[in-house]
Amino acid sequence: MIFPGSGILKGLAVTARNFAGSYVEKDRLTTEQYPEERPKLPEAARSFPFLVYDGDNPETGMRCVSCKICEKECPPQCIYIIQDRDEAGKAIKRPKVFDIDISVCMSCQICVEVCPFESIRMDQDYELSSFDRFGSLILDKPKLLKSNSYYHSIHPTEAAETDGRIEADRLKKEAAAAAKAAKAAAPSVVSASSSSSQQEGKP
Amino acid sequence: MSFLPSLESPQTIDVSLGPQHPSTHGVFRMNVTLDGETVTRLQPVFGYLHRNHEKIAEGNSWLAAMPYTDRLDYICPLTNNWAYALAVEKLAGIEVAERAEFIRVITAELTRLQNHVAFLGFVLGDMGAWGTALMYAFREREKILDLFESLTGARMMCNYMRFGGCRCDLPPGWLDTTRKLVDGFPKFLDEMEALLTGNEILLARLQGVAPMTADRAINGGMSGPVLRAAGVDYDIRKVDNYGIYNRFKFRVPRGTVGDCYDRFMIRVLEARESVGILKQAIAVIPEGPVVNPKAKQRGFRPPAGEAYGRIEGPKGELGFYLIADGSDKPYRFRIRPPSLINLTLLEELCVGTKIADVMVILGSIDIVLGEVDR
Amino acid sequence: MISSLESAPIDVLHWFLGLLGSFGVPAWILAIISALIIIGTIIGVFLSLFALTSVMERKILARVQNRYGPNRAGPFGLFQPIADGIKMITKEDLVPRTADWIVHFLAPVVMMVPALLVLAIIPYGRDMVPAELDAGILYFFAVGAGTEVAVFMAGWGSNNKYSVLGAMRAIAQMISYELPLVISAIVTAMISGSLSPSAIVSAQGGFAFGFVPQWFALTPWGFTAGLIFYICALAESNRSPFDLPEGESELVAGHLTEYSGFKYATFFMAEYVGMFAICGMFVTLFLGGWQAPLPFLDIIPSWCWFLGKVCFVAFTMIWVRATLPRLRIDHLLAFAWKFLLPMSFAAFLSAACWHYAGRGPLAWILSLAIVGIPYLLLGNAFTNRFSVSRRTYLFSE
Amino acid sequence: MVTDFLKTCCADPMKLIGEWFVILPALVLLLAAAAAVVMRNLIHAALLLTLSFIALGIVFIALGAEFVGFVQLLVYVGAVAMVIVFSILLTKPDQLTKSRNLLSGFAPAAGVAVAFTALAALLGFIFSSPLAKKPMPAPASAPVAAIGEALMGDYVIALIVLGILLTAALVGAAVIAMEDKP
Repeated sequence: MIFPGSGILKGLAVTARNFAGSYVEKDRLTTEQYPEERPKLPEAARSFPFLVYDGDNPETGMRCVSCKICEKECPPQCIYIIQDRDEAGKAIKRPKVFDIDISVCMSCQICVEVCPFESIRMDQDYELSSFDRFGSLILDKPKLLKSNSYYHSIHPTEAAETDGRIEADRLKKEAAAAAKAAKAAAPSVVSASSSSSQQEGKP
Repeated sequence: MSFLPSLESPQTIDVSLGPQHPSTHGVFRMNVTLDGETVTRLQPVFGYLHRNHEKIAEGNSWLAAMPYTDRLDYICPLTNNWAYALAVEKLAGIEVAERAEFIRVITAELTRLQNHVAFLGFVLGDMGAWGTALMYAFREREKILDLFESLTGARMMCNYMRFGGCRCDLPPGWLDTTRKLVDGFPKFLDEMEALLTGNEILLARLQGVAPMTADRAINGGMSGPVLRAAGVDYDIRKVDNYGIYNRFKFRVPRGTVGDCYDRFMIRVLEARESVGILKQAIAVIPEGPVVNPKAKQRGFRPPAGEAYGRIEGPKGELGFYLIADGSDKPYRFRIRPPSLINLTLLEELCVGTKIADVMVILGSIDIVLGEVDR
Repeated sequence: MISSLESAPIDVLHWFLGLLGSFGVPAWILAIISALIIIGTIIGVFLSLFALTSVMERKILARVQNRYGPNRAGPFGLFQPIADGIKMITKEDLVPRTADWIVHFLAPVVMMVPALLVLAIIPYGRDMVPAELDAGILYFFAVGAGTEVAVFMAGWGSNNKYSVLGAMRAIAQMISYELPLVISAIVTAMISGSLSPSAIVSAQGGFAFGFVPQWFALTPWGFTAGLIFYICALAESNRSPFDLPEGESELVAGHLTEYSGFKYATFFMAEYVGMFAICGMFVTLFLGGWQAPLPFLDIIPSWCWFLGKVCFVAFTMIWVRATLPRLRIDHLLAFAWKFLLPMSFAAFLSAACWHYAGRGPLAWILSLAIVGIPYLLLGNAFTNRFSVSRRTYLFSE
Repeated sequence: MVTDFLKTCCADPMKLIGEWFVILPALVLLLAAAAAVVMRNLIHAALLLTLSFIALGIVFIALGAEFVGFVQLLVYVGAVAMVIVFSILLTKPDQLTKSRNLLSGFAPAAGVAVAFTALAALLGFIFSSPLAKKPMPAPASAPVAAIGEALMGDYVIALIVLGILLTAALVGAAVIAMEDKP
């Protein structure tokens, strides 16, 4: 080292360049001014789960059939489901209670992956802070249910794929049902009605 | 009013650095005995961030352990994912999809880049440089985190790797953005080096501080950059050739003195090597499925047996030792965290140095408390 | 117009005093009022400068670090000091139970007093020295010595280990850096033949070749002495990279650890006012005080030049703070005793040679050699001592 | 006496203020010095001693001896007082507490007696000297330049000798401090 202190001067030059650069280069000033500027979330971004429903009515259009796979697979076990029952006490394929405690949820997306009915999906809403940690951090069914069009608005590619899969599934089932109906045309009225009720449950 | 005497000798002062202290990298605590400014005894205390990770994993399904690995070394979630996936694949003998191997290498090397630049910033912060280097490092790290977010959906808690591959394919345009970032990265490293590596104050603070001989490093179980700074040529990417690392050309830098400056510089040099690996991997990544279709994720039940899968994490050897009993839960789930084991020589390194050096030595080991305490 | 701007502050003062005098106010009361007005103005200017700097420093630091900095309170975040002030005043004033509460209480007061007192002898503009003292420079350093007592009191009175360590560091550091600081200041006194700041400023008047200002900083010895003074000023005002007494990565906040609320604000204020005072002294001694840098720029009032130069020096201090890591205590002391002190002696010798060699080209060469050779020798010896070297690394394929 | 005082007050308030600038610091000096002797807490004693140094400096300045006053502040407050507190900080704490033992038994009484005897003797000599009967001379103004010239002219030998002595002391201190290093 011939000139002691030259390294310090070099460092000062770097900081001076950054000081001046922060006024002219956008690349050097990457901070988002949050409430005014919103982050542009990538499609894959995820926050907490929500439940998708088809059509306009959340209750009837609900895709969830209360199979409880997500409840079982959830790593921190933040999902709580009670299956609905009709007056006779017979189980209906619909959850009566579906709660997600997002103070426990770790946004891992495993519930989405394991759901066989394309019902649970990840939301992108990140403004969830509240003064009430028990009320607003436990999402119940009305808060969780969001329409398919909302799903399309946040994850367009994924939602389109899902719809395609559901459509293909439906077509396959319809074809199978039609074949079955054609095969045993007259005698089995009961099985036809049962299969149509299944279709109603999952249009 | 007393002059705060220590229990051992009236001339020394006992200071408890941490768990709430500006530069203990989280909730780490050191009980330090000082003679003036010189450290005569140092007792690390950890466990403040213990989360029972291994036991939680043993109570959950194999898949459910994956998101928890993100939280080990939360600076580099993707390498943690890989280490666990690797261990499970070894246990169950699962083939990994070709494209997924490339994605794993790319994400792991990106993780290494952002870990090493963040390390440079943190060490400078420990030296009192008011976070300037840290902010530059975070400026670049942010871009890498954005890439992670668009790929995996989360910036830090990625939960991306799966048994036999990865969870989802690269989004369109991702590789181009990555290529641009990787091409621009050496320029940023040059800027960091101009700011830091010639600085006389930094050199005086780092050189000759807490040297570690190769022997001591090996006997102490060191791994990763700390071991290589001591002059040992040991990189698991070369030793195990896990994944597809044997297809890439890269060099393993190693230090000569093993002091804080070597530990610092090794990271800079490794970051440059990672850029080279990334360039090669991006150029030749093949098309194809990202996950082995035969591999089961939900309800995964590996045959009874045991396996130890390890990778060269940015901080050192990260290993998962798994025992399966044929059920859907691991029978034993054990993590070998590099941060904890690299920390074991802390007292030996610190005794005899000044208190200001303790922070730098701690910083130069590069620990993350999430991994130390698990 | 120009001359009226130049002496505007004094004219206003005289007009006001004349007005009072016409009402039959006795002369001695007028003298007191005049003094109070001057004191009030100086404190007002420096405290508002402090307020402005506390936000500008954060903004500049932020910009260096590629951030925005405070920009929420008011336009461009300019009301941030008001918000900070309200916060500081309304915060609870904690005193540790085992603290030596008298010392703990008095420390911020003792810190503030010298910071304000030293402002008295700085020439703010042409004929604008609040207290024209023969031994002005001596006064500056004598009063400034009070800061050390305050730091010690704060450190001891808090009864906290970090505080005591911080106080010990602070005292060791201040004693060590006071020596080169004073010697480098004395060099200018030697050349200008006076200890009075205004005489030193006027000794730097005039322009060589009609446009090069004859500031001391533009001579080899003056540059060296000025650099030493600057470095020591950083150390004396506990600023980075010499902020060991409050080095947050080691000692949390050093002697300030146990202070909160308004006492902390007082410390903060005193440190900034002290920084401005020492910047003002640096400008006075080496940067030609209130003199304009170019002849035709004389139209701008002298006090504006002074303020501008002080702000520039303060800016460089912030810039340095944003760039450099902190020194270690042994490096710090070795640097003061083994490098700065000999270098300040070299500057001393160089200045003497410059003076006796007739201040011509020969003087330039001679004085440059006298400071340059020790710099190269001492500097390299010093860096080698701390084994500062470039290393080569091995790579294995 | 009191009317005289009031008269001077009204006649020349500035002069009065000037006088009080001497009297007040002098009082502070005496009180602080006395308190420093009595204090049991060593740090408090050292700080009070510092206060008395400051007061002494102000007395000098108020009496017109600016240069001496500033040097008093610079050297005693800036250096001597700091060396005192620094050495207190470096002493072993058990020694700090042991100093109390001195204050028991006859020791305090003996100390006070010695002090008063010395004070009485000093005052006696001062008041019996012819200087005390002289009228007070006008305050001498000593410009710094004159002091400098005197130091570098008439007293230059003394100055150099002092300088060499201090340098020798400094080198000696450095040698002693270096001893325990290998």
